[in-house]
Amino acid sequence: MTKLRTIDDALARLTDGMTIMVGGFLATGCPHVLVDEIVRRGVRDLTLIANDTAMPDRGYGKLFVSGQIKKVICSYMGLNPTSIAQKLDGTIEVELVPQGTLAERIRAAGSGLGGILTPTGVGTIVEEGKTKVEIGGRVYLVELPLKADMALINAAVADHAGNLVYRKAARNFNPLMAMAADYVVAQAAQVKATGEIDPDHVMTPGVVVDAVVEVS
Amino acid sequence: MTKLRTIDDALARLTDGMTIMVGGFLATGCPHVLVDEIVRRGVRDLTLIANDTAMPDRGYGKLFVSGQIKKVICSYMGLNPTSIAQKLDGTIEVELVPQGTLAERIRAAGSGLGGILTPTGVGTIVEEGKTKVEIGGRVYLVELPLKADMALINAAVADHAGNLVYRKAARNFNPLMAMAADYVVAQAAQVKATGEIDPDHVMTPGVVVDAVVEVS
Amino acid sequence: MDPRELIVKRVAKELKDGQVVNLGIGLPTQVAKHLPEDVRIILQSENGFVGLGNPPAPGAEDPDIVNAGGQPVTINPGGTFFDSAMSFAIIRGGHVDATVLGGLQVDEEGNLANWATPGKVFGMGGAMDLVVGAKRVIVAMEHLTKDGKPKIVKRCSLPLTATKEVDLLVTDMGVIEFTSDGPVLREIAPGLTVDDVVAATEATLIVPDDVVTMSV
Amino acid sequence: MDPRELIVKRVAKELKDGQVVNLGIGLPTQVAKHLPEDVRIILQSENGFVGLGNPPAPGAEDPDIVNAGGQPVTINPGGTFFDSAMSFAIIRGGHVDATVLGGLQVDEEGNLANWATPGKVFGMGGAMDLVVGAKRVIVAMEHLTKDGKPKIVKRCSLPLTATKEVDLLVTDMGVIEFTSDGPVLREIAPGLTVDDVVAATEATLIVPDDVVTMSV
Repeated sequence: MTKLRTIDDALARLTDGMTIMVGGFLATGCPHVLVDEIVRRGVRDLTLIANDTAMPDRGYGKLFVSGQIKKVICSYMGLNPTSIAQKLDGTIEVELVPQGTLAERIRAAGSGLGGILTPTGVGTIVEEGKTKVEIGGRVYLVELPLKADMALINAAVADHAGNLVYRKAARNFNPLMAMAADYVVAQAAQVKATGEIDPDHVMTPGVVVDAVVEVS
Repeated sequence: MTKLRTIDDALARLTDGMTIMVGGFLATGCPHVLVDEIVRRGVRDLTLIANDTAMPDRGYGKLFVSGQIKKVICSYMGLNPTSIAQKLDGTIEVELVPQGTLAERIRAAGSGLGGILTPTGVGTIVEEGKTKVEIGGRVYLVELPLKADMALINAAVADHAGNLVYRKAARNFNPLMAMAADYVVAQAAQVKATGEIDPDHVMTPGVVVDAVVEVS
Repeated sequence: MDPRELIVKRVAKELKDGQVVNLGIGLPTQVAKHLPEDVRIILQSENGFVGLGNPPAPGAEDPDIVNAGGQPVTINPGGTFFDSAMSFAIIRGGHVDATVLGGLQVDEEGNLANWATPGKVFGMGGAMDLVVGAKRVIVAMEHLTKDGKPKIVKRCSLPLTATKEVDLLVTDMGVIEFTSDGPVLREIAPGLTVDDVVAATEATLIVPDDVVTMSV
Repeated sequence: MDPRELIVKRVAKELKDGQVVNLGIGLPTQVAKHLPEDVRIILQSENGFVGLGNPPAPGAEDPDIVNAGGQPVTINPGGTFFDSAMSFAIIRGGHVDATVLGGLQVDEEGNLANWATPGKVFGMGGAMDLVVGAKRVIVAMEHLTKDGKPKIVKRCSLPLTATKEVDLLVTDMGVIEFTSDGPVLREIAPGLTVDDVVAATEATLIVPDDVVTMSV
């Protein structure tokens, strides 16, 4: 049994209106080939969960230029003028989340937690509309899980069982997102036979991955 | 600068009444040499945070036989009759925590979270005395962080910068505990020069580790 | 057929090819030996890996590869190791398709008690997380206690593991499915009548017209 | 001396050998170049590693080794990569000794605003987590805005990054320490008088008798 799929197969489930998570940090570690295919397919009204909006010509940043995003949940959009313009003119809805909170909210969804308590954002606009709890004299915000219909992951190495290994700073949000979506597609530059990756070196267990796409 | 220490140096801070975390799962992945040294030193009234109480003659299980434990926070004590007898006769205080909740509470402490919301334990004796919150129609318990004065960690490989690599199922609670204590001591079977471990293979960043003890 | 063998063989038929399964210590562990030839499951072990394999040949044990009961096992190709937080993220996060656990009592509401008897409260280990987190909870237990008392009761009197989470109960007398209407008797053991099973059950069972004989 | 160089050199004196430090994008990044010879710090980069090194030689860039601003960097021996949850566990969990960040406004209470101006709310990135989580928060900014208005105010009017977390403020006019009594003027820039600094500051500064001249 292999999880290796063609890109067409792997993205066949993607439809208008879905919530997608895409790994990367200013597009480093972004699954570029999968994103380009989303642009080609032209699905619309996507909600994007990503660390940032990247740059207009790089990775998931292209999805703003192509007009496929309805809403973005991210920590930063300062390097993508298109995303900023779309926020200002109301084309897209934006939820800004502190980066560490974004990581924990995604992790919470993947881990079956109902949420986490964080001191980040207390006393700022981030706390608006959120439950606050005081524990031991310190105030925390209750931050809720973020999950997606589909996660698009960038791995350096995969095996046929879906096990993933990331490379250097391209790891970032990828392992968290791979746990937090109903359907998980990973692009990998190298696909090995099952058993060829040292079980101690696997960073995302294959059991959470649905499809692997080999990219050159 | 090296974090390599003699075992005497590394454990010099250990005093009566401290709260210690010890890695391991039924003593697999337990830092046996460090625990034996604790027995030799005879410090008393320790609060032990560990997955279980192991067996009377193995790892942190020995600390019950030696009478050094005042309180244990763990998920299971069924294989250590000494710990059970001490619970029943009131010699030790016991806080039983579901294993997944134990992992998350330790992780929360190491991650600066004020706690986590988990569905585990709702409707059981685990919920006694805890805050419950309902989110989206599901009830969760607020579980609070667990931190320690000292964490005792078992690594397979370390470097002089304190970076740690664990081996197979000996990983378990070790990486979590290494983040959650004021002072972190790791025993390692092999200590490499700084830079000799692939930065992608490090499982605990050396920046959280205070002392490495080489054991044979 | 030995009553316990009947249980184990019947449970084995519930598992589907490719599923991620966690088998509890004891009787449930035996299920792995009785899978149909064309069914390969991926075993999750809460001490920190997926891909649990058969016990090693004598002399080939690796002390760092043990199951959650501490017994030496192996890891299959494609298996991976991880820490306890990831292990329970997989469990609590819904990434385990099914768990098979033993039981002391199951009641009409699908509540399960399987970790403590009066005066013997020595730890739930990972059971509470497994029952809450696994997509499907299968309880494998004998229908009556050793002294002939019902274990399927109106209301559990023993400390609960979780509430309303049991999906299927397989005993040596029958198979009971928990539905929103209550427990439904689906199958009875060879040689027994429906009345035999109802008489041995304190909980009120829903008995449809099409109860069949358990086949293994 | 160029005002920005003065700031950077003065901040550099605050960092101690062996500390784990996160430097914000822009001015703070320059601090690394001005450390005393005997001080080596370990740089944390919120996109997922510790041990951030110098920019690579032209042509030697690795697209997977970039800083939080997306610029190519290197990793020093002993550095390690990790995912975004671990990155912010290190930050929020108090494992970063100091962070140096730019500022738009700092007020009497030690509140910081550094991520948004009216109509330009494009994301806080990791700043909120860093300010809440780092053991010591050092703000490096010019004393006045480009059009000569005070940036050290009674009460921040811009969206806050965090409340009451600033420990030290280094500007081109002086050094201000935030104490439980309020902001204390500790040092003034060469060629200025205390009155010059007080006049350029909207917040009420505590001025002790022993204000000294900044030396870099």
